[in-house]
Amino acid sequence: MTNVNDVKITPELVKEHGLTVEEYERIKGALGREPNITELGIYSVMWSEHCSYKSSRVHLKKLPTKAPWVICGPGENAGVIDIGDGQAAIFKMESHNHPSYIEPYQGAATGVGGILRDVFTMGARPVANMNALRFGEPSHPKTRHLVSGVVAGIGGYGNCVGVPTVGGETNFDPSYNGNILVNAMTVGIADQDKIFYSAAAGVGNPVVYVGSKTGRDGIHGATMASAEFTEDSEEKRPTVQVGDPFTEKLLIEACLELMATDAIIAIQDMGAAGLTSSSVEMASKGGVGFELNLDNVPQREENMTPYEMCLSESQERMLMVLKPGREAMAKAIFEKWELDFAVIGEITDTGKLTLTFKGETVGDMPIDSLVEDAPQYERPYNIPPKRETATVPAPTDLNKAVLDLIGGPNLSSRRWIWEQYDHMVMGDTIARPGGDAAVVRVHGTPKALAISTDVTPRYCYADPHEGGKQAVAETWRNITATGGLPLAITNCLNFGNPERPDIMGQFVGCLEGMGEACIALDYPIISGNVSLYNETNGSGILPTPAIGGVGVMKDSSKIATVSFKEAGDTILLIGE
Amino acid sequence: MKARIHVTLKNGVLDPQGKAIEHALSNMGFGGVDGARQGKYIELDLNETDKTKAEAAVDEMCRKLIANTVIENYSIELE
Amino acid sequence: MKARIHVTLKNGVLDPQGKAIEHALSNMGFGGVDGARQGKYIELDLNETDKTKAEAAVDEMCRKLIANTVIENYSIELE
Amino acid sequence: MKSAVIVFPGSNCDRDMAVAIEKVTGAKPLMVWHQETDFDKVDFIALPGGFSYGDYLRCGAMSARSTIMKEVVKRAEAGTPTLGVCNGFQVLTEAGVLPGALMRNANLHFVCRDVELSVETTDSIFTKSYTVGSPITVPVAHHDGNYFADSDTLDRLEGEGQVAFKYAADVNGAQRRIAGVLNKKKNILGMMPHPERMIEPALGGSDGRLLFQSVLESIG
Ligand SMILES: Nc1ncnc2c1ncn2[C@@H]1O[C@H](COP(=O)(O)OP(=O)(O)O)[C@@H](O)[C@H]1O
Repeated sequence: MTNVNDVKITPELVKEHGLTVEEYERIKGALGREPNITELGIYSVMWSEHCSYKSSRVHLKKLPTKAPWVICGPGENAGVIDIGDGQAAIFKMESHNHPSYIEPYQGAATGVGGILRDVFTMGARPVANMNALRFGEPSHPKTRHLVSGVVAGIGGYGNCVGVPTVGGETNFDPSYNGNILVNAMTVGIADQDKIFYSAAAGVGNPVVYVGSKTGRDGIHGATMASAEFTEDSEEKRPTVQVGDPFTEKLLIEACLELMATDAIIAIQDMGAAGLTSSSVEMASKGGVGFELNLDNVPQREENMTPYEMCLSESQERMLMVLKPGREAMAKAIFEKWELDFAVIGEITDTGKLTLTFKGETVGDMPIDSLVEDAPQYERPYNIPPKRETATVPAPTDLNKAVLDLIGGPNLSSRRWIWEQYDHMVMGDTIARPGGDAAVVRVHGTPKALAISTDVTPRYCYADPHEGGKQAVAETWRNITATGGLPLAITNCLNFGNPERPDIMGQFVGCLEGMGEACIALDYPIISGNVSLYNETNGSGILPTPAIGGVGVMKDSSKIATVSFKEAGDTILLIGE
Repeated sequence: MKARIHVTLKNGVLDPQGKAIEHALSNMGFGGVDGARQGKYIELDLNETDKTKAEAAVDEMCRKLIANTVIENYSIELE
Repeated sequence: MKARIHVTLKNGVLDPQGKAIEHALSNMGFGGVDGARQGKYIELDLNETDKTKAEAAVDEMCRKLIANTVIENYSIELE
Repeated sequence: MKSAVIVFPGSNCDRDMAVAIEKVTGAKPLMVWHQETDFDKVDFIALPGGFSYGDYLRCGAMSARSTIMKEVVKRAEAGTPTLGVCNGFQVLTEAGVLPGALMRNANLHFVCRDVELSVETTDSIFTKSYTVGSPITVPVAHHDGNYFADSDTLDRLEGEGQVAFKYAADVNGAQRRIAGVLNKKKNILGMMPHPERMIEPALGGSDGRLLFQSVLESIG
């Protein structure tokens, strides 16, 4: 092996990579030897909470994910549902909490970029963005800066890419003082016969890299996203990624143009842990091996090491497997859009991820050991007992009480936020922010999609089970209130440190409640994301399982909107 | 006293603006530009007359507002 | 050769970014800032070695792309 | 009526513009890529909104120097009715076809909402179906719509009826609340608000439709 890997693996290094002693032993077992530094880096990201879902996987398996209209449930880049007429809606929600706390503008912006890629990777044109935001108390010295940076970042990215940001939710609570939540959701539309998946196939087929060049951005971002914060973490990790929405816009157009041909066998965006996780996941799903020649990776900086290339989180990149012989045609499309295109490897039958660099092998790992055989934990949990309802004395002055409520941070107008988002671009937004669910027409058809994100974290704290149920039900109500038929949900499960049984209990409780509501409403979960360790110095956030629901409306002219229409109209109250 | 502040991206941080300028120049037929980077240039008029004090104050302004030290470097000149 | 370009707003052109900095600094309790102006700072790496030629080329780049002379001035340093 | 929509890398209202033109004129416009040097003869050219080249350096700066713009400028100056909306307006000022410049909004925030506009002149192919004195509602969505020109230029624009639209109330800090300007010959219009987003009640209103109708009626 070359000297680029000439780093002695010490216990400290293993620890710095977020791996436990047991996990390190497991790596040695899988390899039958000590890993080199590149391999250590790769195991550390693949086995991080963020990529491996090691604390949550056993529980996620219990969620209801099926219905006749579900075309693809959890496991792919995003979930897919049938919306009739041969069309599909593809959507997912994802967190970008930790990066947004460190650098609110870029953190939020790259969060939007990442979720957009998850959706157009599958062949969909993104048609709507949503976001669910939680900040600390308004008087906290950091809150103002974080709110304005996050909102500007979401707008900066979404507006530039030209996908309308049509809604979301925003809450303030002291539990988020040191751990804000930035959850972004994208909904896209595709033809059912043009949906793309990530399973690689065909020994000898070319593995192709497209998009931006690779730099040293966000190396260790994925492990960072799973490590609990300490006060000095802002100092320690200066490497946040900078997004380039302009390149993303070009990437969307180029990918959709290539997808209109029959050249693509498999495609996957490079998200957290970049090249590593995308290639490993594609190989794992297809049951094949990958051999990558790192010399061919387009590089933005000089002298990048294999470790850096494998772990870089540079944005706006995709990995594809093409049918043999289609490289030149594909390359022409990407060049037209002024994007990089490089064949960086091929599919093998070894079941291994093999990396070469300057003529030498610099990494050789069984794919299974990185994915299927990654550690999974059944963490102990205590579902906390239902908290007592507080008794609040009836206000003496009802007018004042109403004013206090609607003037409070959690109920006041969000106009300041959504006016910074282009919520009309694409010309199909027929229910703008400010109502219950947002409604966007399916371009060129009478149909529309209704979309809503909801959760009430204090309910989840008071009673995880009921809180989880309520969040699902609220999206359902918001969608039905517009005239839409709710079809499926995505989610972003934001919790504290899962190694604490009480937090794990909140997680399990919320999940059970969500599942129960989904079954009762015939409203399956088709995609989602888990963000754990949202905790600073031992104090965790309120349990926040954000739900994003999507429904369909056959005739968008029948839409119902929130505003009272005319004086003299009757007002009815229905429900219990 | 006047402070002239340059805020530039740290090494290795993606600079989409610089990249786009480079690209546009080459499209316009300007050859020979191997790299372009874009930063900010800020001038402040200060009513402080003591240079040491001014320097300290401007440094704090840079750290707290003008530069984003996660991704940017800054430099200060006083005159 | 390296070109360092400063692009600043012309006198009389209102500078929203500068105003915002001034405002934010005063909100943050930094007194004594009488004015703030924000411009751009651009660095180009040139493979030209002749200073006169480089100067002429960069000047043309500024006039044609880098500055909008309706609202901006520019200055060039070469090294 | 034959139209063309110019598409730059990063344009994102190109489809919206094409849809609006087709809905009003009945004919699909030609979509022209920025690297082209020439395109079929058309009666109307539209430069759409978006973030061409990411709005890097200055909005519209790089697009204004693209290959296709040489041809667009030539035709516009020769009299072809030409409309630039939002980023398209920025491109037209950067190309020197319209006076002034568009700067960062005074409050530095992106702004997306319906705004009320006054129609300042009906003496143009774009505005002849409107009525001076009856305000219209059209959405804006921009970060850099703060119109600037020196006061002599502003006086001249106002004096010669080259101001097409003004904001009823301040939106972005624009000088004299100018939202749209015409060239001297009044065949070129640049405006920050998006008429193509207001062409049917389902989208919130139809006040933008009249602009395209005016052009259609002038050209036939
Ligand atoms: N971060 C955000 N981004 C976009 N829209 C938002 C955001 N936060 C709130 N909104 C919009 O503001 C309106 C009110 O929000 P909220 O009070 O959370 O609604 P509700 O309680 O009815 O779910 C909704 O239309 C919502 O989409």
